[in-house]
Amino acid sequence: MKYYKPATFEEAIALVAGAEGVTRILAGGTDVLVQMRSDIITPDTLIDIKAIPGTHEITRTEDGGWRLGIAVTGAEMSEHPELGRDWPGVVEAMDLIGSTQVQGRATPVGNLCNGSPAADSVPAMIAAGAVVTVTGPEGSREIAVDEIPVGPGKTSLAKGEIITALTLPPRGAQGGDAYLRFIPRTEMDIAVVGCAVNLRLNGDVITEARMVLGAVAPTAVVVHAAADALVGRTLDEDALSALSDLAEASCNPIDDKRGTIKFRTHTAGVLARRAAKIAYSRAKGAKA
Amino acid sequence: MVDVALWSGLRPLVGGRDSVAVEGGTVGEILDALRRNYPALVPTLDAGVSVVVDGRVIASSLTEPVKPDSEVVLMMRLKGG
Amino acid sequence: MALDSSKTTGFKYVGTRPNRPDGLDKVTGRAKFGADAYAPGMLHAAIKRSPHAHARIVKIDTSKALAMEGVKAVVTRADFATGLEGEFGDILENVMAGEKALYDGHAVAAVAATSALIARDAIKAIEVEYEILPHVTDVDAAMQAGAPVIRADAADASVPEGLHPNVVRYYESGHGDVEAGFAEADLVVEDHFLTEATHQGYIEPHACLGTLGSDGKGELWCCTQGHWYVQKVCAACLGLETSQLRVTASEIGGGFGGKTTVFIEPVALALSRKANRPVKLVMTRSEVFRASGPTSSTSMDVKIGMKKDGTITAAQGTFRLQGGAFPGAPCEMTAMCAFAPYDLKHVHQVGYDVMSNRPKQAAYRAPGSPMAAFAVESVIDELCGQLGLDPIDTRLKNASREGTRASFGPTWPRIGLVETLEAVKAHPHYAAPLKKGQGRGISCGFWFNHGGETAVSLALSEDGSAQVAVGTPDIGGSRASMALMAAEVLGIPYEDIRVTIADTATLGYNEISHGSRVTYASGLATIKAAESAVQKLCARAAAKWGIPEDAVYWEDGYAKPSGPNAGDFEPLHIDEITATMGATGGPICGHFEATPEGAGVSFAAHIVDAEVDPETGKTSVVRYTVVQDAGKAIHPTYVEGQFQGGAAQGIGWALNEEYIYGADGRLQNAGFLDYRIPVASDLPMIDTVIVEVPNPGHPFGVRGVGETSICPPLAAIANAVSNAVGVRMRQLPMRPSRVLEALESAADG
Amino acid sequence: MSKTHVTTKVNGDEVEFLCDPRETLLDVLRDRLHLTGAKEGCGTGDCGACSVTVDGRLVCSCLILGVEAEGKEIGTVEGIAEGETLHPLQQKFIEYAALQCGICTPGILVATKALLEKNPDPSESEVRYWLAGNLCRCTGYDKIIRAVMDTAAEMREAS
Repeated sequence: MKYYKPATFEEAIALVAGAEGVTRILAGGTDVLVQMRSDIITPDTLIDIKAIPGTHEITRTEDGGWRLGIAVTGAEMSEHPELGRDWPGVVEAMDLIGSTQVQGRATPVGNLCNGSPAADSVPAMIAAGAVVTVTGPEGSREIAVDEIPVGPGKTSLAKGEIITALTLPPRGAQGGDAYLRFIPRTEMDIAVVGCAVNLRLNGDVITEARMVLGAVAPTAVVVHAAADALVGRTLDEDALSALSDLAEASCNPIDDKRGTIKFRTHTAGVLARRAAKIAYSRAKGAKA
Repeated sequence: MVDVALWSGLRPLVGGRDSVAVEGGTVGEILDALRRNYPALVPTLDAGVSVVVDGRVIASSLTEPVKPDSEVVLMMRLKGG
Repeated sequence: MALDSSKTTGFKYVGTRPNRPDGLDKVTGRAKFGADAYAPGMLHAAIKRSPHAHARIVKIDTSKALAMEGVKAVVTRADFATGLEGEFGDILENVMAGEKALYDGHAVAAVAATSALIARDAIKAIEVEYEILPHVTDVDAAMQAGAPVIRADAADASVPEGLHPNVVRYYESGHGDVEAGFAEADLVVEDHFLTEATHQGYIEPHACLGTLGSDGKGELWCCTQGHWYVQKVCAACLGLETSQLRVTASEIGGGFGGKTTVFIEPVALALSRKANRPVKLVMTRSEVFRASGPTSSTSMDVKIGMKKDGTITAAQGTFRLQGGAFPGAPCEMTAMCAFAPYDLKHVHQVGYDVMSNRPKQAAYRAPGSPMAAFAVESVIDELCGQLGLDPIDTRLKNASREGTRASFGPTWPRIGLVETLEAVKAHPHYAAPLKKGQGRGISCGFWFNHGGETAVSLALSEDGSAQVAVGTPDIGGSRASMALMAAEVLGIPYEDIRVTIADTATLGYNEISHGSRVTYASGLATIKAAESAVQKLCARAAAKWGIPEDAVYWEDGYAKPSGPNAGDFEPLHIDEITATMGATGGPICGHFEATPEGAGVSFAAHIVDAEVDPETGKTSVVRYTVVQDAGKAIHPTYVEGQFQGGAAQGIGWALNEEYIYGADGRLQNAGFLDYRIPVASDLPMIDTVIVEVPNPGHPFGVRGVGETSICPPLAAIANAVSNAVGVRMRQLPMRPSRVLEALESAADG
Repeated sequence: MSKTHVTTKVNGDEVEFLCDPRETLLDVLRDRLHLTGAKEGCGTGDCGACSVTVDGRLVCSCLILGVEAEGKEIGTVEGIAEGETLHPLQQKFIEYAALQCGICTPGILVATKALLEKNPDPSESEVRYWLAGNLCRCTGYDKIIRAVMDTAAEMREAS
């Protein structure tokens, strides 16, 4: 295995484009090193992007959104004084991954590129409308987060392309997001089901709604019908029931060591209700 | 003679009796007498047994004294974690 | 002079809570565990393992591995002794497969190389041709007609005719007439219970560093619960004389029974012999799960009859234990422990030891007993519930006590179950109100405890301090307990005693640290060794004073004349005697070698409150209390630690821990990510009550404490969850999906 | 084989080593620098026994490559005590019997020291969640949590 620590994205992209065999980008390494240790993947080329300027920064964008460098860790997101006020669901989702130790290294972009259907931060980022900047030899483009994963362990990135930034949109007024996952223990497990909800209100009435489920299909599931079910009404019992039913109906899970089809489907409905309530109260001004 | 109580899995090997009487003043002598008088018990005894004498589990000591009126019970050898 | 220091009260040191002697090393990172040893010229080893659950090994081609730069030796089964039978034959077969790979993870070859990375690369270059055979991993399936035969002729003489060859041992015991007993009952409950295999989950993987020469002399460093046993097994597997192999036990990073046997040490030694260099071999976590010794999975049927007043009229149990690809599942322990807490006129218990294509089970903390308690105590809880009886009063009414007949035959000596149950009843936890969604469970638990071969040596230094060499690896603070007991006898401060775990060259044979035997047996031997030193100290004083030896007694570190008739002499302090010992007869030492046969059984009862999320089936343990008879707590803090640790492992077993096998017979969760042991945020504080009903077989009354604490939790938590959700939980682990199904069935019913 | 030269600081001391890029920081600490206080319990970031700090940030050393240590400051259990004076956490862990076998202890000490530096007054629940990635199989965590809470209280009083 060859290890490179490029000083610029241009250098990194040239390395990625020119590398033979298996290439991996190293940010936090909390997935790549586990895969190496478990003999699942041994990259021929490992490109450590953490020396590239800006990769550790969290900055406000001009329009009031947030731009995150690709080496920004979960711990840095949680510690940021303002990010969590705007996007508590995204920050919480990231914070749920692994231990305190893993938080010191793990990055949302790594979580995304690992391509796990159970990645916690991904449903939250999709619900928030996050966008990544993908850069390759031909230049850069902005892509919605939900277009990156295409299947377990697979992304839509072409050879030579890497993600160079993550952008969260401006939170705006009367918005709130939340992410919940179900695990058997209190910590340290992979999500059996995850659910992110992002709402905007006008008074008590919902004007925008996005719900995204994790670990119930090969990739995160955007429940498009959630908007139809919620927009124009308050989050009353009927709305919660409808949302819960939609969540269950959107599941296409597998039976595996972490959960059954039946359990995942049922629990997706439970989490949908619970996450929606939190997002709703946040949109109404509750502190995260 | 000392009465030696057997666990029920052994009873078919001694004609269905739940205990047998043998001569012996120590655990070792009793086990020897069992081997002599009841050859069908030999594989079990070889696999390892504990002998409970008056409520005390004797795991391996053959020199432990046994009185004629002692309560003697054969038990499979204990193992622990 | 007082040679027998037996007492159960009036202690000066015993029962206090001093700092442990190895504390500083362990908080500074200096303590040397299994993987922390290095030797000049050392090689690193790795093991090639079968990916198949059951396969004939057709051919192993090691040529590509041997050709790799840095590879110094490769071994297969051909590099080990031949003709071994019985226990050692099974261990060797498990250490390195012969004709067949018997489970996913079974070792088939090993490599030693100049670095760990090269060794890992080299095992990938070993090519193994397998002929895959049908497999079975479930206990009930393995007993059925037509199930693949793991090994023909493995059954011993205990197995009745007509059973599947995978049933390799059979145990049956009891007394009375259970059918007559059931006829007397007002209510009979019969149920079927299942538990999955769990792993001890020690955080330190197996590790060793071995050196073996062509002269047959060897040195081995390893983390083990019993290095004399390792010595014996390795010598057999490699065809050595036992005494030519010196084994040193490292600090041990948890064992819980899982380090009572041998998995990798003979491999390191075989590689070392071939390469003529020291070889270090460390298991990965995945190897630990796949190829060390988890506990048995079980399938159990229990039937108990009870009168309306709570009297148990009869009890019957059938316990089927899956023990992996070798005989040895502790079915007889399960059967014997099952009804031990109860005084039963009619009782009958049967145990089956069943082989399957899984790793060879190893002991895990009171092996076999927790599963039995799960089944039996669940049925008793059900009976109490249906008859409207108090669960503690009912257990007290039927409790085993001195003079009653044990379910496995003999008459009980002095035991502490009644005192334990009364302490539960008196505990505020038992009467505390429950919140909505919560349930309370209680359960008894029983374990035998053990004595075993033990040798201890104690030497006094000129300054009057003492060093004690014991042969039982310290797995939970036992050096502190030994020092306390030696201090008590010698009458010198705890701090003046240094306790060391000796290597196999310096003491006689010591049985493994298992069966909760260390504080009992090594403790007894330490007391006896100290008494023998005291006798010599008294003799030196007598000689100095010119009086008979029996006119001198020992008190608080001083030799004293035994009365006015003995003469008027100033008491001699220990350091006054040891200062001149070279000139008064030579070094003063004490030693003791025996197989103590006075181990005292112990009982526990646990109270647990569980809260179940009705929407997801997730269980939280919100309050937990352990009550257990310790006989005598030498170092109460470490006794509490054993109680708490056992409870925590039991919580894991009850709720989330399990071996998950795929249809292909491969273990699917060989890591701490998906083998879910409790983490800090999963648990509440664990309250403890130490009951002390002295064991007459130990000078200070010690009973073992390490194992009994894992016996009640499975049932106690199952009872709590059952009471919270209103449905009897009959299968472990009670993972959320299983509890949710129970909730749904309750709603449907 | 091509090895990489790395210069780093461990517990304040500058060290240099050559390592294969596949070696983790844990491999390097143990096998090249012979600092065996950090333990390998899993190698996959699930047990926390290898916990160290890198530039003050708590991490699993099994999830960092040795080559990534270039120019960093590493803190291990061996650097917690100052000379012969134990850190209050070390002292309390001994007094409270917050360890039985002791294999998880180095990782837990490194982790709790990092916690108290960040939050001198944690709740029991905060301590438990902070330590969720540090598995202990012997103690049931009870005495560990008590030792941490009491150390925190004492350090607050002292400061």
